[in-house]
This record gives sequence, C-alpha cells and structure tokens, in this order.
Amino acid sequence: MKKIINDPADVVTESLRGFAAAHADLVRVQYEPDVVVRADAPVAGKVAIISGGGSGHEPLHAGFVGPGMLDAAVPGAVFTSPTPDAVQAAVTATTGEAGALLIVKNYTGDVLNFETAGELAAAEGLDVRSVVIDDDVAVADSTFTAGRRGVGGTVLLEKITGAAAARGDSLDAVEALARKVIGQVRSIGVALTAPTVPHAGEPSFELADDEIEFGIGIHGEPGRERIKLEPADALVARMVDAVVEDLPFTSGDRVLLFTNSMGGTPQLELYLAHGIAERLLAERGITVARRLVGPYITSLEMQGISLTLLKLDDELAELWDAPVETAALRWRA
Amino acid sequence: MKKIINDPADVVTESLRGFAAAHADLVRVQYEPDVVVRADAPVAGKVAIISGGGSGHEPLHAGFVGPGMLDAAVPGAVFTSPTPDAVQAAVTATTGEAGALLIVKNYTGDVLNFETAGELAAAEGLDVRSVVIDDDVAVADSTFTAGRRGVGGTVLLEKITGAAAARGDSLDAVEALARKVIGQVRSIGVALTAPTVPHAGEPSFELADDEIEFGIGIHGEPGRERIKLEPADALVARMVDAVVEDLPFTSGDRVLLFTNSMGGTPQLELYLAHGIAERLLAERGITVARRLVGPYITSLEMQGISLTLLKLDDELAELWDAPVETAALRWRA
Amino acid sequence: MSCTANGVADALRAAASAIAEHRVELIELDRAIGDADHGENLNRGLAAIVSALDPAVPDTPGAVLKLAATTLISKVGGAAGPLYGTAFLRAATKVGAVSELDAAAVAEALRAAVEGVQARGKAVEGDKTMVDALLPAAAAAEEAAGVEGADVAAVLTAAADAAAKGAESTVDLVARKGRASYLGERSAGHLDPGARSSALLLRALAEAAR
Amino acid sequence: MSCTANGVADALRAAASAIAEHRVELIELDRAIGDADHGENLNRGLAAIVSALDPAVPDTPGAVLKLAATTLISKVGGAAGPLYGTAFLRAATKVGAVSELDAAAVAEALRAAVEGVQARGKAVEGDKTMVDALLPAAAAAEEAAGVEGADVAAVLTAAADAAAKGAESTVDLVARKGRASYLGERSAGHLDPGARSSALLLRALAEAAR
Ligand SMILES: Nc1ncnc2c1ncn2[C@@H]1O[C@H](COP(=O)(O)OP(=O)(O)O)[C@@H](O)[C@H]1O
Ligand SMILES: Nc1ncnc2c1ncn2[C@@H]1O[C@H](COP(=O)(O)OP(=O)(O)O)[C@@H](O)[C@H]1O
Ligand SMILES: [Mg+2]
Ligand SMILES: [Mg+2]
Ligand SMILES: [Mg+2]
Ligand SMILES: [Mg+2]
Repeated sequence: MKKIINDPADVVTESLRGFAAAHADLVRVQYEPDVVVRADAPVAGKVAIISGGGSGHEPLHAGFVGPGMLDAAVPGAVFTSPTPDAVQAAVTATTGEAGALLIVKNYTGDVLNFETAGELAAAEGLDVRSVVIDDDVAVADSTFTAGRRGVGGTVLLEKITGAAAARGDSLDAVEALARKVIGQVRSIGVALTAPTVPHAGEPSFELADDEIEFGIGIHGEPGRERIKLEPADALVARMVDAVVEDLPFTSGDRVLLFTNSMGGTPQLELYLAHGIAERLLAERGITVARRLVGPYITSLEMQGISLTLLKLDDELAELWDAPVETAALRWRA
Repeated sequence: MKKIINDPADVVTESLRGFAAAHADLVRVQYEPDVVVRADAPVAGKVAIISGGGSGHEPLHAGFVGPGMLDAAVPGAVFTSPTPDAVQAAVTATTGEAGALLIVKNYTGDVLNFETAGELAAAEGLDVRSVVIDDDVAVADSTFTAGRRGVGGTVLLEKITGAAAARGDSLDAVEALARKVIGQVRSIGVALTAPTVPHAGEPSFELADDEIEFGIGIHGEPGRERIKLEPADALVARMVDAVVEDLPFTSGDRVLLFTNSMGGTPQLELYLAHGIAERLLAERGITVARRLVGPYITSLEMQGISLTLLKLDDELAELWDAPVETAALRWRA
Repeated sequence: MSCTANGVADALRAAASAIAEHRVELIELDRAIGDADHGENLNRGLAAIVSALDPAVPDTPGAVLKLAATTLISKVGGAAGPLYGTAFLRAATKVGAVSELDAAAVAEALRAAVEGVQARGKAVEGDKTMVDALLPAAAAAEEAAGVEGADVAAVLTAAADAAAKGAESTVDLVARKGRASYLGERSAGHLDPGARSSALLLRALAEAAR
Repeated sequence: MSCTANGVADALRAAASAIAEHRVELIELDRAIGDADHGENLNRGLAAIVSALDPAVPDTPGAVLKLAATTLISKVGGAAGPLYGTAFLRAATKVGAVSELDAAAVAEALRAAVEGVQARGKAVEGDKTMVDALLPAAAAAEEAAGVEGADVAAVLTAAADAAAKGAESTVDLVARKGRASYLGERSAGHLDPGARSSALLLRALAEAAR
C-alpha cells in the first residue's frame, strides 16, 4: 500500500486537521467525536441540514459544509458509518427551534447509526427528521438486498435541500422536497481499479487488466457484474441506458447530469465521458439543463466514474442555481 | 492500460467536447487547432492572459479560463506542448490593443513553440509578451539542465496576473507583476505511482511497492531521486525543507501555501499532508495567510502531491482574493 | 470463572484479545464481500471496552454488559456497531441487577441479544449475517441450560459450537442483508465476516467461563 | 532517385513509413528518460506531411522542404516539432529555388539544418540530443560530397551512417538539454529518442535516394 499517511488509525483525524486549517473561514472542526460544522453555526431560525457517513468519499460530506448546503458533516472512520454520538454532536452544534434534516445514504450501518442518533435527538426535544437516499440503480431494490445504495444523488440532494433551508423553508417543506428529489434521481457507477482502505492495506478487490466492475458502489464493495473493459462510447452508453431506463427518464425531460469521478480518474477522461453522455441524452430527446462534472463523491483512489441524472423542474433548477459557498462547491446566483 | 477513452489519438478533442458542453457559460472551444477561449472574448481594453501546454494536467489550463483568470488556454496533445498556430489562434481570439501576456512553463517544447507564436503575433502588429515560469526546486538551475520546470506556481501566476488584468493593469504592469511572482514562488513534487500516457499504453516509469520519486515533474518524467516511501510526517517535512530553503522563505514571511494533488491522490491524504505542512511552516515562524488545496495541476492519474509556496505582500494577497469565475476556481471578493 | 461482574469483565477482555488476534482475518473476510473494515471496527470497539473497564469494573454483570453496549455503539460504527451494541444492551436489560449469572440467565441473555439484533437489522436465518451464527447459538444455549446441573461454561460452549457451525453455513449462502447483498450471487462461496466474529466472540466467552 | 521535387517527396514518404514503423520504439525510448511522446508526435507530423503532399507536390525541392517544415511546426508540438521544423525550414531556405539538388546541395542543406537546430535549441555536441546525431551527419555528408563523382545517395548514406553512430554515442551521455536533463546522472545508459529519430530519418532518406 502506498499512501501519504502516518498511522492508518489516525488518517481521518489528521486529515480533518488539514481541512480545518485550509477552510477556517467556512468551517470549524470538533474532535472526539469528529464533526465538521459551519463556522457560523447554529444559524438562527434555519433548518439544519446534516449528513455524514464513512470517510474516504471526500469531498463528500465535509467539503459541502457552508452557506447554502450543509450545516454539519459527520465523518466516520474510512468506509465506516459514524456512531450515533458523533451525529448527536452535529445536531447539538447546529440545531435549534427550526429542527434538522439528516441525510442518510442507504447502507445498513448508516441507517442504524443515524436512527439511534435521531432517537437521542428526539429525547432532547429536538425536531429531527431523516431521509434515506437510495439512487443506485445497480442494486435490485428487493427484499433480497439491503436495498439500493445512496451514491451520487446524495451530492445533489445536499445542495438542493441546503438551498431550500437557506431560503427559509420549514422542516416539513425541506423534508418533502428531499423525498421528491430522492424520487427522481438515479445513478450508476463503474470501477476500473479498486481502492485500498488504509487499515486493510490491500486493494479491496482484484481486477484483471481488461476487466471492470459495472455497478460499483463507493466503498470498495465489488460491483454487481464484472465485464470487459470497452471503449468509452460503449461504456458510457451502457451507463446511460441503465440510468435512463430505470426511472425512466423520457424524451422531453429536463435533467441535471452529474458526471462524477470516483477519485482516481483524471479530468481528461471524465470530461470525455461527460461529452458522450451529453450526446446520448440529446439523442434520446432529454435536455441537459444543468451539469456538474468532477470528483465529488469518491472512493479513495479508485479509478472509475458514476453518472447521476436528476429530473428537474423550475423549482429544483432554481434551488440548484442558488448560491453556495463550501470548500468543494461554490457559486453565486 | 485502463482508461475511459476511445481512440487514444482523439482523447484531447473528445475531452474538450465534454468540457465545452459542461461549461458553455464560461468558455467557447475552437477546434483544429484546439483552443479554449473565454465565452465573452475578446474583452475590450483588457490585457489578455493566455497559457497552454500539453494536456493531461487538467484542470490546468482550460479549467482556469474565465473572468479573473485566463482569456484563453491552448491544450496540446497529452504531455506535448501545443504548436505555434494553436497559440496564435488563441491570441487572435482574445487580443486587442491592450496586448497579451503568454504564460509559458519552462520546458524546451513550450518555450520554443510559444517563442514562434510570439513572433507570429508580433508580425501582425500585436503587443504580445511572454514570461517563463520555472518554480520547481527539484531541478538544478544550471547550464547542465534545461533549467527549472514550471509546475504548481503556474496556477498562482495565472490567478494573480488574471486579477491584475481584470482590474485594468497595463501590459507593462502585468508583465512586471508576473516576473515578481515568478521570483518568489517555489515548488516541489513527489510521485507514488506513474501516470500512463494514452498513446504509450504503459506507465511512464516503474516504481517498487516501497519506492517513490522525489522531485517529480508533471509529465511522467522520472523524478530527481528515488527514495523509500516514508510516513507522511517525514515526507512532508522533506518537501517543506526543499521549498523553504531554496528561496529561502524565512521567519516572518507571509505565504500562500498550495497543496496540490497530482491527480490520483485522494483528498483524505491531500488534506492530511496539508495539515502537516501548515504545522511545519508555523514552527518555522512562517505565516500561512492564504491556501489552496486540491488537484489543480495534475499528471493524469499519477498519485502524488506537490507543495508550492508563494511569498505574499498586500498586493499579491489582494490579487489572490479578487473574484474569479472559472470551471476549477471560483470565488468572489 | 464465576459469572459475576468481574467474571464478565474478564470474559470481555478475553473476547477483545480474540478479536485483536483475528483482526486481519475479519478484514480479509469483509474485503471479499464487503468493505474491508469489520475487523478494524470491531477491534477498535473491543479495545475501547477494555479501556472502559480499566478505571473500575461496574457493580453487576448487567452493568458491565451495558457499559460494553454503549462503548460498542459509540466506538464501532458501521453495521456491526449498532447491531452488537443492541445485542449487549438487550442482554444487559434481560439479566437485570443480579450480582451473578447462572446458566439459565446466560441462555436468556443470549436469546435477548439475538432478538435485539433481529429487531434492529431485520435479518432472518439464511440471510448470510451474524444472525446465522447467533440464532443456533441461542437455541443451543437454551438446550444446554435445560440439562440437569449445566453450568455457564457448558451453556456458552454449546453456544460457541453452534455459532461456529452456523458461521460455516454462511459460506454457501447468497447474502440478502448488509453490504454483501449488493453482490447478489457473487456473495456465495465466502464466509460472512459478522457470523465469523460472532462465533469468535462466543468461543472466547466460553473459554473464559471454563 | 533524382533529387527533384518528386524525389524529395518520395523520400519524405519513405521517412514517414520508417517513423510509423518505429513509433513504439521511439515512445519507449522517450518513456525511459522523457515523457513517452516522441514517437507519437513525430509520427503524427510525418503522416501530416504525407497528407500535405497528397493534393499536389510543390514545384521545387525547396518548396517541398518548406511544406514539410510548416507541417512539422503546426502538427508535432513538443521540443521536436519546432526543432525539426526549423531544420527543414533552414534546409529549404538553403537550397533555394533550384529544380534538382546535387550532392553538394544536399550536404549544404544538412549543415544548414543542424545549424538551425542548434540556433533554436542551444544544444552542443555531448548534450545528449538529436544534435549528437545531426552534427556528425553533416560533417560526414560534407566529406562525402567532396569526393570526386559523389552522388546524393552517397552523401546521404554517409550522413545516415554517421548519424547512427552519433545516436549510439548518446547512450553513455548525461543529458544537459531537454527533458532528460531533469534526470541528471540517471539519464545515462539510455539512447536519446531525438538522436534515434534523426538517425532513422536520415537512413530512410538515404535508402530512398538509392
Ligand atoms: N441487517 C443485518 N442484520 C444482521 N447482521 C447484519 C446486517 N447487516 C450486516 N450485518 C452483519 O454485519 C457484518 C458487517 O459488519 P461491518 O463490516 O462492521 O459493517 P459495514 O457493512 O457497515 O461495513 C456482516 O458481515 C453481517 O454479518
Ligand atoms: N535543446 C535541445 N536541442 C536539441 N534537441 C533537443 C533539445 N531539447 C530536446 N531535444 C531533443 O528532443 C527530443 C525529445 O523530443 P520530444 O519527446 O518530441 O519532445 P518533448 O521533450 O517536449 O516531449 C530529445 O530526445 C532530444 O533529442
Ligand atoms: Mg463499513
Ligand atoms: Mg512532450
Ligand atoms: Mg464492513
Ligand atoms: Mg517527449
């Protein structure tokens, strides 16, 4: 294993120290339990938006803390969902009368730990709700699985609910909006190489030189299917098909297209894939009205990409465009 | 080789198509020769800031085209400096009475091709000047080498000259400013893995599992020295020492610290390294007054990082803080 | 060992040693069909229990189990943290405030623990989870406790044996819960890391009880 | 072959084939001490020359060389593009508007080409660059051209032989110019890609001239 680290057990905390130093204008970081909080939290009268999960997916979630997006992020150990006390610390630091929305990616660990945190918050008389995002079309959503995973759609959900909270929406309204977004966002991922978890020291799976994992998650779990590497045109078409036909997205739809790097894929390839996806969607009569391209929800150094489509209406487009000021996403209206 | 590409010969052009689709609000892209131009170019009365070089270093340079930074970027083939006609096309698209500054990284190919382009521009009666940035302390700056390479400092130079041009500085003033920045910026890089050039199909160099290249460039050239992988504390100290002692930076200096990922290094490690560098600089009495952390000048999928230090004064800090709106860097004052 | 507060504490220390010893194995099992953290997380949690017991062992077996539960919940994370945490919490509640556990109490505690895991995780037998080790363990413990003159060691040994067999049975299963379920058919042929850690924990407790 | 415009065009086509054939070798040489693009870039440039000659071959050898020069400058990039471009441009200027080149003209053109490379790149003999192939080539060409009754083929063959030897001599050198110079001592033990491509080009031209 080749990594720029000291003791693997300290990776998350040491990285947070660097993050805190780099972004003192945006965040403050609390340690033990580790929580990244908006510098000006709690924001009076505003619904707090909180998310978290295992580390190793950066910039998710800490990179999205700031005005217009998250009030707090709760980073667990690498690929390990955080514990309830850490989530509770995030709630305590950010949540007032207006309540909080917890954005939970659908993994057994995240769901269970955030569930307990929600109970702890309720016991303190706070109005804290949870939504579970499960946008990964690679996983069959049946009783034979833990259900679909939360992947790329999480980034869009955090941005859009963050904007709604920033404009003063009530917790009821933000929660309803979150459920609407979850209902119309879908993703698929592919991996060319495996990530290496620091404490494990070995790549999470082995792939031959001509093999890729189609339907990969973001935790180094092997994908749903192992296929041969194919040219970008064919691969992106396979991905677009999987996403479009799931919801389905149909001719006339306006969408946000999010082309995400899993970490190790260079921008040169990422934009190349994005261009193909844009073309394929246009051919289907689907209008790409907004786009996001970059490494926003990653799996350590894994090479691969994911595509996420969100069906837009005027409200969602407006909330997407609303100003945001975080370490990883930053724009003005 | 595992890449999300079609024909290796088409990588740059296909990637530009995706970039153009993703950022139509910021840029327009011309093909054959390939040039990325600010959407609203030429900007009347403003000095044009133009840079370019081989592709594979994204977001450099195209990701820095937009208000407050570059007017045009000229992407060559992967790791191959662009040809003079491409540079000339960039000049033609952006340059008026106020003239243009070409920012050239110190590589034989870039220097020669931009030199010719400058002659072509002069022949057309345009006032076009060049500055050559050579901030890499890994290379001995002697007659026994092609001179120091231009690396991380390029990003800072493009931002600062872009801000000066945006506030209306003359070409004389922008050129003088550029030379000042070049005089007080220094960098060092390290590689844990090699990049793979698409048309080459093989990693650019081989490294044992416990070896790293210290003093790496950004083109998959092997580094200056091959050393054993060491803990992050020791490695970052080695890098800080190399940079600080070169200029030298001394106690009482105010600096901008730029911690850059070479592409394949995940954010978790990058911020960890950044945190260590902040601590070591503080111990030396050097004040980190501004910072930039992220993958901004990369070498395809290469794992590794670079550290860049720029000595700041009030003017440079102000120009750094000035608004910028590009695909890769974006903030308001 | 007598199953007093100190006895339970010693058993937990033995369990912590066992997990530390098998940390890499559990990581490797999780690497194959999960995300390579089970051994790391559980080891962190058990080590934290040992530290938590260090200043002073709580008064009753139930209080020791409760301390273990809250420590696991706040130190492990992932799926295993809340599941094992709930297991210990239910066991603690079940044994109440007595100062020493007999064979029947241990069997009842184990049953409560499994029910807790199932209540939280919704897994049934055959889903390829820790439940496949814990359910047969609870049944075997009840059966052993029913035998005339059975002691705690006998109950836990029966549970550990059954858990080991139950864990082995997960190899052939296709996962329907947890992270391994994303793999579908490809999850078959691998031992479930949580079932394995359950078997390891019960074996360590049983040996401490002898 | 007679060294008319068409003869030079044919020789350039032969050179393009040679570079296409050795594309991977040149990439590999550049991968070792550079950035793995020399074969790709040169191949793109030579192929572009072949295309540029396709619609119509220019009238004179000089015009053909000039077309080659401008094509290289606008298609190759990197260090080799402007250096080879300048070489061809200087050669074109040197030969002027004559309709056929004799042995002396070829030798003079080669000398002008080397001087162009040195003027642009500032490399001297021993810096481990294409200059180490081209300088001896120019000298050998001049010597061959001085021999009574020497023809173009003899001049180019002498040049190609000397270039091959010159290229080989770069193996032991430590680079002082170009990308390989960043390696310092580690650049020794490798053949310089530009010297190798110079030798390949001259060999192809020589063989076409026979
Ligand atoms: N719903 C569930 N019910 C019972 N056990 C489960 C469930 N989901 C997962 N597990 C157990 O948890 C183990 C994985 O634990 P761990 O690796 O620590 O968590 P994570 O999957 O979050 O990384 C699995 O091997 C399985 O035995
Ligand atoms: N200053 C120079 N003078 C002469 N030849 C040079 C010089 N710099 C580089 N070269 C030649 O160029 C070759 C590399 O060409 P190429 O790989 O195409 O360019 P780049 O180094 O820009 O990638 C070297 O092998 C060397 O022979
Ligand atoms: Mg996990
Ligand atoms: Mg090159
Ligand atoms: Mg796991
Ligand atoms: Mg090269």
